[in-house]
Amino acid sequence: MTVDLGPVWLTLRLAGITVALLLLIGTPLAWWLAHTRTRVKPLIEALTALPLVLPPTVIGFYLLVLFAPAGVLGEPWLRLTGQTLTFSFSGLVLASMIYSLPFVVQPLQGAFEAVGRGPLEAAATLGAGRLDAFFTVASPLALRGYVTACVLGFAHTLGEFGVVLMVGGNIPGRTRVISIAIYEQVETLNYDQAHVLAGGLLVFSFAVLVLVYALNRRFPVHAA
Amino acid sequence: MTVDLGPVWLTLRLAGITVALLLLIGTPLAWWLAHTRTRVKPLIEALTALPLVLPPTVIGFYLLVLFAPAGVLGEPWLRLTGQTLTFSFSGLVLASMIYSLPFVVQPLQGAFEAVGRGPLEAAATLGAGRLDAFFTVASPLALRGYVTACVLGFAHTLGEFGVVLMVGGNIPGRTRVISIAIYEQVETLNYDQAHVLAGGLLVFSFAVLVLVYALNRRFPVHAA
Amino acid sequence: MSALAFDLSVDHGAFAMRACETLPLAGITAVMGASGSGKSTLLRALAGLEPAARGRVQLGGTLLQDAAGVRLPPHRRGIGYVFQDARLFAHRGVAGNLRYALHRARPGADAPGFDEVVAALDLAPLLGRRVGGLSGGERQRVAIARALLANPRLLLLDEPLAALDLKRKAELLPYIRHLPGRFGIPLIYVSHAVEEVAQLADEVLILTAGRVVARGEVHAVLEQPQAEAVSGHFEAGVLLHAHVLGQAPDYALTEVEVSGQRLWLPHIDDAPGAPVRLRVRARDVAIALQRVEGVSIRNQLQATVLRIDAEPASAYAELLLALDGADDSGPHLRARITREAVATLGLMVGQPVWALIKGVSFDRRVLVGGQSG
Amino acid sequence: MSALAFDLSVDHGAFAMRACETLPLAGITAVMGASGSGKSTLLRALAGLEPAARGRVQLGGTLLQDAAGVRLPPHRRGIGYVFQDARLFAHRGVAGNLRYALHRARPGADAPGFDEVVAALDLAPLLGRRVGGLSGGERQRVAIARALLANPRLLLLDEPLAALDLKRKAELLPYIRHLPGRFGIPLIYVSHAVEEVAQLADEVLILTAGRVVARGEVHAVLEQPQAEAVSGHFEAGVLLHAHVLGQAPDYALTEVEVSGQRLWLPHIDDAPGAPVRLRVRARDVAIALQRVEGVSIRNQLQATVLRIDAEPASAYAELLLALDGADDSGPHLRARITREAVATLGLMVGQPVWALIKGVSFDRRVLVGGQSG
Amino acid sequence: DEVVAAVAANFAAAMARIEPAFEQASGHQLTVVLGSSGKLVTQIQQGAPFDVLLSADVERPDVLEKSGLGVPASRFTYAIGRLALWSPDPQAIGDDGVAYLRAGTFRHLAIGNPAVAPYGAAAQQVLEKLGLWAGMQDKVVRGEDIGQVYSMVASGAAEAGFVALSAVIAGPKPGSHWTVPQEMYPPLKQDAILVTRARANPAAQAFLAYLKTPASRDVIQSLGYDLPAP
Ligand SMILES: Nc1ncnc2c1ncn2[C@@H]1O[C@H](COP(=O)(O)OP(=O)(O)OP(=O)(O)O)[C@@H](O)[C@H]1O
Ligand SMILES: Nc1ncnc2c1ncn2[C@@H]1O[C@H](COP(=O)(O)OP(=O)(O)OP(=O)(O)O)[C@@H](O)[C@H]1O
Ligand code: MOO
Ligand SMILES: [Mg+2]
Ligand SMILES: [Mg+2]
Repeated sequence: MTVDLGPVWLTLRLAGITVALLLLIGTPLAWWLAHTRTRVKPLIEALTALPLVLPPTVIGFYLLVLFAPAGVLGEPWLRLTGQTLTFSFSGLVLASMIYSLPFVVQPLQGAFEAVGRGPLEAAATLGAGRLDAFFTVASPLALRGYVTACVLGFAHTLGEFGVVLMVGGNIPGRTRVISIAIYEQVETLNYDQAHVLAGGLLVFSFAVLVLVYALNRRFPVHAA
Repeated sequence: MTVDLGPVWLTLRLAGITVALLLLIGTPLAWWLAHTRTRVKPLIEALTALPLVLPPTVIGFYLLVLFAPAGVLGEPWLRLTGQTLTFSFSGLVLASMIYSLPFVVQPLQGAFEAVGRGPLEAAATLGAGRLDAFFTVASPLALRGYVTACVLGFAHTLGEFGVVLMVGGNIPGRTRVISIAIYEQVETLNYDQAHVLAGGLLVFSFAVLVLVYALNRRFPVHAA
Repeated sequence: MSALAFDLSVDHGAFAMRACETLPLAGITAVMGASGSGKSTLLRALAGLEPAARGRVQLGGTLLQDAAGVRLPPHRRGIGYVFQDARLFAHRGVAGNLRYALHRARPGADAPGFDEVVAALDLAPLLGRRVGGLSGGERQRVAIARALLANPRLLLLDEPLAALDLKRKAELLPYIRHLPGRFGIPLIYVSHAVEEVAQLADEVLILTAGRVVARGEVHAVLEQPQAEAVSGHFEAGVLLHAHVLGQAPDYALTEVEVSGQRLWLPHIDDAPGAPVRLRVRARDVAIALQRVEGVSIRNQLQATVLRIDAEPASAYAELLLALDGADDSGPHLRARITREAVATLGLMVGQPVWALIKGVSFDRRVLVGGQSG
Repeated sequence: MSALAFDLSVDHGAFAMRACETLPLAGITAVMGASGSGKSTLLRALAGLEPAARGRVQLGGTLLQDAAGVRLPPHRRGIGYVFQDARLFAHRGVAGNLRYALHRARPGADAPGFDEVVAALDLAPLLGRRVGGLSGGERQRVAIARALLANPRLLLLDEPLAALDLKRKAELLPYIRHLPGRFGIPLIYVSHAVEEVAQLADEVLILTAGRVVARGEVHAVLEQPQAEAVSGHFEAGVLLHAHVLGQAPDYALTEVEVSGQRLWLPHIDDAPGAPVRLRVRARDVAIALQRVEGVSIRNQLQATVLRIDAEPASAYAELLLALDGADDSGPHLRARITREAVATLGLMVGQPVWALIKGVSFDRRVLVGGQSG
Repeated sequence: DEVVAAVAANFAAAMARIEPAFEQASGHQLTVVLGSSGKLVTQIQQGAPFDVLLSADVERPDVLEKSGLGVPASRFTYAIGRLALWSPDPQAIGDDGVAYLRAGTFRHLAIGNPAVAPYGAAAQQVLEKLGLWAGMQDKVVRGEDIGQVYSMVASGAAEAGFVALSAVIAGPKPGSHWTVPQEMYPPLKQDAILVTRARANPAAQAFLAYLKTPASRDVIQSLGYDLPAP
């Protein structure tokens, strides 16, 4: 019994890139949400959580419409890059990002709120500019929030399925991720293969998670 | 065009019961994780996050095997209740709980860690027992964590699909929740119906989320 | 009131505490010691908040914890705590914080009442406030009130007045002083301020690097060099036990007697015969060769020089004086004068002198209600 | 050194602050006031940390904020801050906290060096520690060191010594006192302790309910009733400007001159002619009708009674005295004696008297280096 | 009596019309559970309360039969699917679908996942027969079932796709299509089987019998399926 490792690498790449980009986008968004006093904050927060609510295949369907070459997002993308957003790795990344956004933003926002203004004020009076204070004080103090965000975001992208299937089109080597591969084995009643893939994914994920959480213990908790 | 509201009520009931039970189970678990000093903590944390990693249909598959009348969980359940766990509402609740566990436990754990020991020690010296202090100090201080846990847990159960489909079997009135109903409309090419259902779900969820987040603003943030 | 007996050790790696004492808890026990000497650690261990604390604690008839595994949880110890940081509940307003304690108060007929405590700590204007915007001192007052309202068997206060201004401090001190008498709540009180301690405490316990280096009646301990290490030389002095003789209402003065000699103090409302405690600082005592007339210093006591400790590096010498009419052990005075004065006056051990105590250096604040001492 | 000019208002609903001052910043400016009077709020507004603060702040030549919308962010103001709660960074150890400041220090040849600051605050034993287990006083010392290492243009200290024991306080005070001279860093210093303020400050500013009710040279302000409201009557007194005359090395005494009269103080290391500042508390001054011989009180000054304020409810009266040889505005003394003594000695306004100042009540601690005053 | 029918998704449109007719004719209660054939079989293996399975292929009912979960004698072919190349653009596909395929002006062509969906396997065979399969790998996208393939095309993400003819007929967008000649792929026989647990369920038997009635056969044929000779 040989196992095709292609989907595994693809999945790891997808999850890695998705989480990296989400951290990049999610950090300022979460920061803003944690510190803003605007009235529209609840609206933005609700919007951020919305991807959770719809079934993945349904999100997949709507994203397909948005990403299609004539779609609101797909059309400019096609013009700019010459490539379609649907059925491409880029599209998959974008879809995963939309789908996993709440898992990154919510823990980060919570962590930033818990850090509060005190340490930032202290840093400012020591001459640290806003970015400096963010990187050297706020984010290390919010490290546990980052760990949670990474774990949830990464894991959710690993396990994501409906959206990826729909938007990605299951193209081997390009958009065929491991969840689809497992699904296929179950559907065709190849349970042995499915067990191997699922078991491998499980063991790998478990090991990564244990490692992350074990490291996490070393970070101080910043209680009130 | 008439819309069958059965799945909507069923879904709300499922999500409500799931979240309620998860809070009940997740609270002591999160509390324990936040305060324990045991070495196995990272293992338990990793286990808690594991349901995120596997694709829903795959989890569904394994739960199906576990829940089956001859399965490890299904067999005793059948003996005790006289009913099968698979393709029943109870089975759906259990499956949803397993699937949504991380969304409830992680925010709660984070919130409890942020509260820290200080306020609990203060409460104890005022004569508050452990349970008393938990309900009157720790949980109100962790209110934002509870809000996040409820929102993520509820929304995730609403949008859950693969697991429910596999374990529940799409039986009208019993296990056919709204996500499956929408999926089915898409599958059977009834796009109009699907748009109505999805739109309704979206608007309803958005309204609930905005409300929750707006209320959330009134709770104090407990910064370090 | 009951005794508190403990034999505790705490190991924090770089810092280790070991303390074994029996405190009478007959009022207020002060804990003094340099920063980092383990004062907070001791209090936490007594309250059951320090997981690393090993050993035995017994409060009155109740065994709170022992080496064999008994360990009463903090909320069952009936020990109140005012933390160095106030630790107010952020989800409740000021009034909510107070009511939290009130609802969980130990039952007791003479438990402190809400209005009474609010009035004593002047919290009425703050009752409607959230705790978020309170100033440092405001927070601490709320924390003290909260702890009182729980009506504990023993109240631990960890530098509760450090954040308060002197005026507020002066207002609160008498109230704290009377807590043991009024509500039957003994206090253990961490403080750096020897004045506060002299004014409040019956017993003092001094910690250095996790060990009790001195302990006993305020009187005795504050005269020891360990006390000076903590309180600074400037404030060194003695405590005198005295008895009320009578009143001079026109001048708001009270006459007291120490070993047969007479002193005038600002009025205190006690009947003749009542015992009072006086603190006399060494720096407030001057020496004269004869009784001095025509000066505002009314209190001049006859004494004999017992010892002269010159401090070669400084301008000062410290004299130990025996009050005439006292026995060997009995009330001593200290005087801190310049070495130059010692030389010019030709002071020698055994010499009879007059100790001039500037009347006003008996402040109402250094009078300690004698009822418990 | 430069001046700090501000015209600020802060509205917190129940509390409103309005302050418009120009401080010379020629050393140390103390801010005093009751708990909740707005001291922390003022400091936060100056540092740019108070979003609700409106108005204008100018530090030397730099406009930090104005009503028209200029608003320099806190990190560009070059203003250091030692917070009432220490606010150490929990993710860095003690050394890490210090280095954080060092790496961001304003450039400057005479910026405080790491080893120097560590030594001054005795932090060497704590350098390897995490900040979690530090005691209250330890935290505050680290916070002060950290603020110093950032080499600010102006350093704000919000009750930095409240958590320290007297000995540590006494060790730190001289260091703080010399910061302005040594590193060119002027300080604004919040404190409740009038002794600290007298010892440290050049200027004082007193806040009551968000308003500046008194401001000026320490000298002048501490004599005002507003100062008493904050510091408590017990510590009331005056500051005297004096000049060194000479030394008596055998007795470790220094002779100084005030308005032509002579006083002996514990040795200070200043050349003849150097100006010094002395604090004389009212309660340390006794009155005699003639010069008194044969007593240890060496410092007896000729003075004239200017005013007698009897306090009918208490045992005391307060006398205001003009030192002979001074002009009308010139150095005054206060004496606090019993009303009974006033009556017995027959004291009256205009009467010449001798003020007896107990030599030892000039403590090294109340000497302020005159170089910046 | 009640019968629960597990029905392959591609047959959903037909079932929508058959269900009321059957209930009226027989007086039995029919509950339809839609899903992919593979999932439905898995669920039956785990004890799902399904009485009959209408699969999209012949292999899966065979698996049931061999494992004793299906009643052997009950098995029959209830429909033969027809494959269609479809585009929502009415102009896109002319009479000659082969020409459209060869021209290759589309960016993406959606087919069912050959590993999972019989229609997908058929589509692959058609493309192989035309010699286009190898050259079209970067254009072919795979949906898990025929419903997904339809969605991919209907949304405009893929210009055309191989779907069930029944979907073109029942679907919301007629567009243009080319019915693939039957000789280009093996017949897409769809078998039904009685699940063992329902051996004695009269409603289940009645339903299977009803599928063979002319009324039912007319409906099935009207939706583009072929039928074996009765
Ligand atoms: N959890 C801990 N881990 C390591 N060291 C600790 C811990 N808790 C306290 N310490 C150390 O124990 C010593 C005593 O601390 P403690 O808080 O009892 O001091 P303290 O006497 O209350 O001082 P302060 O007057 O400054 O509050 C300090 O040096 C402190 O750093
Ligand atoms: N954000 C805020 N919202 C409402 N009130 C506030 C806020 N910040 C401060 N206050 C109030 O303003 C007043 C002044 O507070 P501030 O902290 O400046 O006092 P302080 O003089 O520093 O007192 P302390 O000596 O006790 O520290 C207090 O009554 C406080 O409750
Ligand atoms: O309905 Mo199917 O079995 O996926 O073609
Ligand atoms: Mg302490
Ligand atoms: Mg303050």
